[in-house]
Amino acid sequence: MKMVSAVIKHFRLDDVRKALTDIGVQGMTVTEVKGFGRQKGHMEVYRGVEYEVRFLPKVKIDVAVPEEKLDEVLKAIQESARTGEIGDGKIFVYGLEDVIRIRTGERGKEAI
Amino acid sequence: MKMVSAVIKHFRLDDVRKALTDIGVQGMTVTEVKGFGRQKGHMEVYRGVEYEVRFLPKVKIDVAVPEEKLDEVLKAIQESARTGEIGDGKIFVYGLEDVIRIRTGERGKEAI
Amino acid sequence: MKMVSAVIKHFRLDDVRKALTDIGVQGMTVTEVKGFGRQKGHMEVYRGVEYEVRFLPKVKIDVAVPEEKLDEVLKAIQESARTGEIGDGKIFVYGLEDVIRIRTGERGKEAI
Amino acid sequence: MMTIVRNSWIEGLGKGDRAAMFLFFPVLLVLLSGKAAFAAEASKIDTGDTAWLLVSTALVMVMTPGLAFFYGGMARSKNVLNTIMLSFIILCMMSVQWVLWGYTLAFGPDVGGIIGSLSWLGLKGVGLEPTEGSTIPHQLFMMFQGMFAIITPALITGAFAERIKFSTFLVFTLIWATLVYDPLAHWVWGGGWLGDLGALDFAGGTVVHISSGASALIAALVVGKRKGYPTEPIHPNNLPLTVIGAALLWFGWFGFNAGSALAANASAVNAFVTTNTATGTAAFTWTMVEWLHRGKPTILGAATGAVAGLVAITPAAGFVGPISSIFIGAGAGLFCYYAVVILKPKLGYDDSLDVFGVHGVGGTWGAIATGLFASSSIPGSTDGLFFGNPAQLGKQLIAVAATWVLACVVTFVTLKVLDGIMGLRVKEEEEVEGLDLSQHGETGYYL
Amino acid sequence: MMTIVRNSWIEGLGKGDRAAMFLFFPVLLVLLSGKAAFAAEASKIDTGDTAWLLVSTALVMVMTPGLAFFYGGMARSKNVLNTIMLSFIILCMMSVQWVLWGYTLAFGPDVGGIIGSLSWLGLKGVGLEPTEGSTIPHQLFMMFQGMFAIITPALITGAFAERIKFSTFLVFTLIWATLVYDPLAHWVWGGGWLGDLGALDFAGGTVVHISSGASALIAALVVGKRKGYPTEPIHPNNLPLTVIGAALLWFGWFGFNAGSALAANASAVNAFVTTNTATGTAAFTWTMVEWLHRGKPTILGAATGAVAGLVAITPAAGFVGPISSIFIGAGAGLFCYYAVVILKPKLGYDDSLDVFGVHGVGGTWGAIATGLFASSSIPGSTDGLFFGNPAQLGKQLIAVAATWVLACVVTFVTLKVLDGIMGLRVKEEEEVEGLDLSQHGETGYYL
Amino acid sequence: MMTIVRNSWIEGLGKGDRAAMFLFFPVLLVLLSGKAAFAAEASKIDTGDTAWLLVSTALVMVMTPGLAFFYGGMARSKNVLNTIMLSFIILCMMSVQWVLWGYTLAFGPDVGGIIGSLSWLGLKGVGLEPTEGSTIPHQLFMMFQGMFAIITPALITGAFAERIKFSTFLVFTLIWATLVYDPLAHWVWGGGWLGDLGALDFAGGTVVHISSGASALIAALVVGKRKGYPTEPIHPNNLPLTVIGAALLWFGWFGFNAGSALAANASAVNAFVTTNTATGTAAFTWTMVEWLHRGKPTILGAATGAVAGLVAITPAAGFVGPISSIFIGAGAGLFCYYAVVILKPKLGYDDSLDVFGVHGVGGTWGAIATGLFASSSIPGSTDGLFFGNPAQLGKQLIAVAATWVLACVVTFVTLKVLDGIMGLRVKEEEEVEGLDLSQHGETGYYL
Ligand SMILES: Nc1ncnc2c1ncn2[C@@H]1O[C@H](COP(=O)(O)OP(=O)(O)O)[C@@H](O)[C@H]1O
Ligand SMILES: Nc1ncnc2c1ncn2[C@@H]1O[C@H](COP(=O)(O)OP(=O)(O)O)[C@@H](O)[C@H]1O
Ligand SMILES: Nc1ncnc2c1ncn2[C@@H]1O[C@H](COP(=O)(O)OP(=O)(O)O)[C@@H](O)[C@H]1O
Repeated sequence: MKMVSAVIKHFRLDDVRKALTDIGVQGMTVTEVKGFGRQKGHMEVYRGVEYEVRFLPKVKIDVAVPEEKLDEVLKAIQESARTGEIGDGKIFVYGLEDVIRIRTGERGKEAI
Repeated sequence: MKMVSAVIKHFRLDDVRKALTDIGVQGMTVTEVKGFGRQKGHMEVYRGVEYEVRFLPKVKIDVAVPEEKLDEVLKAIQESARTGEIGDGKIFVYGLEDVIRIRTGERGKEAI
Repeated sequence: MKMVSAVIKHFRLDDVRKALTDIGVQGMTVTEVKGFGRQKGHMEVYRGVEYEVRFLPKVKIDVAVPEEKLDEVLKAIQESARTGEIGDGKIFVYGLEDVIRIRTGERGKEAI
Repeated sequence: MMTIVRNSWIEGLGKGDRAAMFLFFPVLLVLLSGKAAFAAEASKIDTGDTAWLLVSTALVMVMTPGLAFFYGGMARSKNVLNTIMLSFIILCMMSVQWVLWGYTLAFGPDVGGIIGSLSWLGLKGVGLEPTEGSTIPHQLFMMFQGMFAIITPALITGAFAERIKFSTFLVFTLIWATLVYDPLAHWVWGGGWLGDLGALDFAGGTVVHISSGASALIAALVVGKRKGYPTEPIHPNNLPLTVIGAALLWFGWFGFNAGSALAANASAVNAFVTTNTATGTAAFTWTMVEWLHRGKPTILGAATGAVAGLVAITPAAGFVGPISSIFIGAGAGLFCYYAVVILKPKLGYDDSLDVFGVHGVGGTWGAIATGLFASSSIPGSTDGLFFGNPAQLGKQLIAVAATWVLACVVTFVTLKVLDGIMGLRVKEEEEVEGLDLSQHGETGYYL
Repeated sequence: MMTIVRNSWIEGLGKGDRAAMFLFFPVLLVLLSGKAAFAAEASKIDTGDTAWLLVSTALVMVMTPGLAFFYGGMARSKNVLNTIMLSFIILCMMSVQWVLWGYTLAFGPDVGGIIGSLSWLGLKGVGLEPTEGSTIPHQLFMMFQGMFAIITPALITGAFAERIKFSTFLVFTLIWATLVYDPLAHWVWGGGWLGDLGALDFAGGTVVHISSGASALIAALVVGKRKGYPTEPIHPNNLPLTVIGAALLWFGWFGFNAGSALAANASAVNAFVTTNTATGTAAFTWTMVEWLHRGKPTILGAATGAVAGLVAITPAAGFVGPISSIFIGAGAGLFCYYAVVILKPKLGYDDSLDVFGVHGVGGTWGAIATGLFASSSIPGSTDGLFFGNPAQLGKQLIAVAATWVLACVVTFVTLKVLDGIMGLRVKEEEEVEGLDLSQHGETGYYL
Repeated sequence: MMTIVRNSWIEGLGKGDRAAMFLFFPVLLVLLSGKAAFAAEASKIDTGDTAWLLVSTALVMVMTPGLAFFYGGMARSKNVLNTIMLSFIILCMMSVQWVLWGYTLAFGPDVGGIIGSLSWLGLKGVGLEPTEGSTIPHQLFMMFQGMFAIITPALITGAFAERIKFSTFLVFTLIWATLVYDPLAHWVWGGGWLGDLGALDFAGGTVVHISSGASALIAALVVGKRKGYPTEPIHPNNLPLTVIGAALLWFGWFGFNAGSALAANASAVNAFVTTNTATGTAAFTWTMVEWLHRGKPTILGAATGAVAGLVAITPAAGFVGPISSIFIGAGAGLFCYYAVVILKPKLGYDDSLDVFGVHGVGGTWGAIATGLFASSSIPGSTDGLFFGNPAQLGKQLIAVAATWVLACVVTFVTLKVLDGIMGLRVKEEEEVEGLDLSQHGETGYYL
């Protein structure tokens, strides 16, 4: 099993969720994060003092997937999250050693 | 070493924390997340417009554990987080290659 | 590739970011978390009722790095995040199986 | 009589909560025929007094939203809207109840010292000319009093916040307003027996604060504790909002107390000064006591102390001097602090936002203190114990006791009956999820 | 004439938006020479009436920030500051416009029933003594009216919130205030043809609410939908803030309506009572209808219903009795609910914060209801249809129609012209990023 | 005399901060014996004037919480409660100080043009009848003035917010109020030398704004910079809260300025109009200057500009006409913008919330502008430089200079002494953790 973790732009979240549910993904976990990267930040001005805010609001989606679904999921995310501009974000893939569904105690693939 | 990452219901947090400290876990990191899964969301109504809010507030607990404690920790979380209803959440287990305690520079197991 | 995930004190964030960009790190993702550990929490009092707040606000920095940069990054974080007091936090290192840049579709090292 | 009618209504509606609230709409139809009598000429109106009472009425109105924010900020995030809504919907509902039947019950022609007759139903005969001896239009007096009738049941909501079933709450409020507030206002101010007795209550220590504080205690006991209380930590979600509420309360209370002089005169000024002085003292006292007792002075303490001071000076405002008001304020800070911080945990009931500790205790202290500190050197006042008139203290105690009894008995019976018919609390999972979502389908913040 | 001058100004400034706002500064130079005339003696001032109007003016002032919070809480987090700013900057800008040329256009010596002459430019000749038949200083009347001129364009901002270009918005507001509000105020209250006709508008149902509500509908259509509307969920960011706004509106509206009696008299009291009663009824009605229709009573519904009630009673406040105000309030709750919840989705325009549904529909209902429920038993009123005078309804309908036409035509033309010259909307990426950052470089919350 | 007593007190309490605040409680005991004299009959009260002053007093009261929110929203999240608390506790504490000894020092029978005698200690002899030539009860005047005495030290708190030690702050405030505010109020309004000289200060440009602004500058310098300033970004935590504060300030300021006429008369109306006009102009000017200078108009700029305008018009409000108030407002926008945005970074002190830049600079400009724009065509005013009386400008400059000197010297000495005895700042780790937790054990938001 793999954990796919994608940092994307906020306003793409809904599309990504749809793309994922369309290919049969049944669960995901979403976290508000701040991203620092090539995308330049913006200036904020408070009483004339300017701050460069380099950490931009992003959203992170974590999806546990069985190996065989990995490519499909990666493709779905990439396509739905893409706007073509800097700051579209990144997808990270980790190995996932186990998954347990708390309610039932199921483990592994069935628990996803 | 393993990283155990459990997405649970908010109001179980305190019980899970207690269950973990009871078995000797000394640290954990908690993140507010939103979960999407089998548990159905709720409707919100603003001036007659209804939105289905499918992302539910959940809380994620990350606990780094030495291999030998893994099963005990999994059991503790599962038991304390369980209500038996859909949406109780999931536990994910990752391999953890290294841990460093920033204050002392200790590495590996001692650093946990 | 590795994913370096450091839980640090809030007010060190800016220094850590600087230390990382100084050694050429171009991106990172930051999450607000609450930490539970050896560092003791504080008391809050509301109308005479005291609560011990054991979960302290911390900040988590995730940096994907190519293998060869790992040590340099760990060192940079450790030095810049350190105050020498309990609660300075921890660095966790995971294996990272793949990275994809959403905008371009690049994969692996180049995508970082 | 009215209770029976109401209960049969409720039985019919028990299953369909949504409809339960239309209780008083039919009354409208009855009223359509009898049109209110308005006198075209407005003789003997004093424009200064009228201006002051118009403003005071607006000031008392803003106290109810103020209370909503004071309470709302103390609730947990998942209940912030519901907590605000409890007060806000009362403002809406009671604005109508008062016009339709509340005012005539409270201030209509006296029936046996107990209640007003129904002859002013729907404001019939309540005109725009001043009544005998008054310098403001009768309807203005009605409206000013209406704002008191609004805030009083809103005060109670702090006792059962974070768990009350919304539909039941609406029915309870209507009944409580009609069976506790309206008679009590009549007893004290409407020509009833407590006023006749000579009990002093300048702006509502008994009518408003003891009645709501006592009912709150009963309600907290009958409704039961919030899930998790007192083991789970319950953090206020937004203390700045609570301070906004406290500020609006303090601000509006000038209308409440100084407006109760019903004129822009010396008595109003006296009430204004004592109100501000007692409030400052109580808030400062609470903060200092807390600092000594718990090690830190808190802003929630300062805000709570301020409200305690406002409560305590309410019955006394126009009857005592400024230095006396310092003592009344200090007492409020001490006694209410004791009730909230020491007594409540000991007794173990869950009065969520401390209505009993602040309004019950503060109001009782204020009513007694009025009997102690009242001084005939203030225009319109008589002497209290400390100025040589112990009898006044006795009258105050009677008023206190009568108020406690009426409020407790009716609240208890009403809640028990409603519990049987409609249920008092939301379901446990709704409480866990939060009342904002479960009762209203809304979320407070998307920041 | 003035339009031509203004347009040439704008052309010159089209490229440099920053400078576009200095439009009216040159007027100052003209005014420096002609110094305002002040009468040292203040004869015939009634202190009570003056006190009440001073307060009322302050109360109406606080409605504009109230509106800012009411609207701001409903916007998305990324637009909260911009939404607040739209109202706040109007408060600032119109405070100057009114003194310089707004007041004279609206209330200066009548020119053909259509507009005021320019003879009071810069308040020249607007003194501190009362005018004929008045008991308050002329400048106080000016200032009281000024607060109406401020809030009216602010109401419109709800229609194009979350996407309007800030510079264009400022120019639009100045033009709208000058070409819609000022003439309309003149028609109804300043000696113009609608007042002469005998159309009743106690406190601004046509002048304030229909004018802004109708313009809002046009603005929503011309400016176009927000990106993502109606498919993306748009959650209010801070409903407690919205309730703070609603509370300040309700509070301030006592000055708006009861202050419109221009004295602390029976008429003011009548307006106060009907205002509160209609508002409570409307909010309660909206909540109950929502409960029946959608399954849950919401606090946003209660707050919206309250504003709808305030709007609807505005033209009627001093002309109808309290029981009538219950019907007017109930109608407001029903009709505005229908417009906001059922009509808007059907028609598909994006009036972000429902200015048309609340102010357009509520104002129109109120103006008509005035023609139905007005009763000569209220001091200063005449009879409406239900009291035997159908002609009054006709006059009301003429006033409604005239207001709709003026507001729609001028708004449409102005927006179209400005769209060509300056552009109406922010760029799409600015809209996605949020207007707080893109227009102001600020972020609402760092909690 | 009083200083010596106080210092010895402080030494004794140095170690136990919690107790340090009980400073003035013993005074109560002294006062218990001498009971205040109240006159039963309230002769010559004008109800209209009294109504207006009652309201004005309430309006000025609400400014202090308004200020708390204005400041609180600008602090960082971890300090939001402490920043609010600094103002709120002053409201409580000064409400008592003023009644006990503040009023007699400021307005008691004059001693050598410098200070009031102690004969009105504890309001002894301050009755409910009007004083000679007045139309409002003496205690109402006392209370109105009391609200000024409350907000003035609260203004200073913006200078040392986010780092001041709470206990020391309380002691400082009591001393400052007694040694700076009370004498200064006496000099200008209480029969002292500056009033005799003929210096004009309608509502407190010198007494309130220069005194607090100057003291703020000294305090910022003596207390030192916040950790991290100016390298770490310091984001306002809640700008909507700041706007709520600004709105309450603007609203309350009508009481502050127009109430200072002490009657509902032409002068009050003039002050009302100039206040609103100058404020609108200043806010608009600030926003436009910012737009040109920095590329974006901000809401924090608009709110700050509004406060700058309110400050600047304060001394002039009842002495200048509306067109002059436009110039005063525009000047306030320009000069305060310059001070806050350009001067402060250059000079490098850390005046957290720009008390000096807004109140010091705005107050000084206003006091001078009064000497320029005052016009005898306004009732109760004399001419300034622009109307042919250059002498008035000289008097204004003397008042400005005297105020600066008194405020700076006493503030400097007091802070230095307190630094030695109690320490001025929280510990560094407390500052990093935030003052909400370290000083109060509370957290602002759990959203
Ligand atoms: N090395 C990294 N480690 C972790 N997160 C990263 C890394 N680089 C980028 N990110 C995340 O990806 C987001 C987008 O990256 P950015 O460089 O701005 O654009 P792009 O991915 O289009 O090149 C960043 O905001 C950050 O959250
Ligand atoms: N495939 C997944 N990847 C990541 N998180 C998941 C996944 N499936 C579920 N979750 C998380 O677990 C939570 C509970 O899942 P849900 O399907 O609602 O109930 P249950 O686990 O009881 O079947 C979700 O809210 C989500 O946060
Ligand atoms: N076993 C663990 N798993 C996950 N996070 C941990 C663990 N132990 C500590 N942490 C995180 O590290 C932070 C610092 O740990 P703490 O024990 O307080 O201090 P130190 O690291 O200096 O010994 C904690 O607040 C928590 O967020």
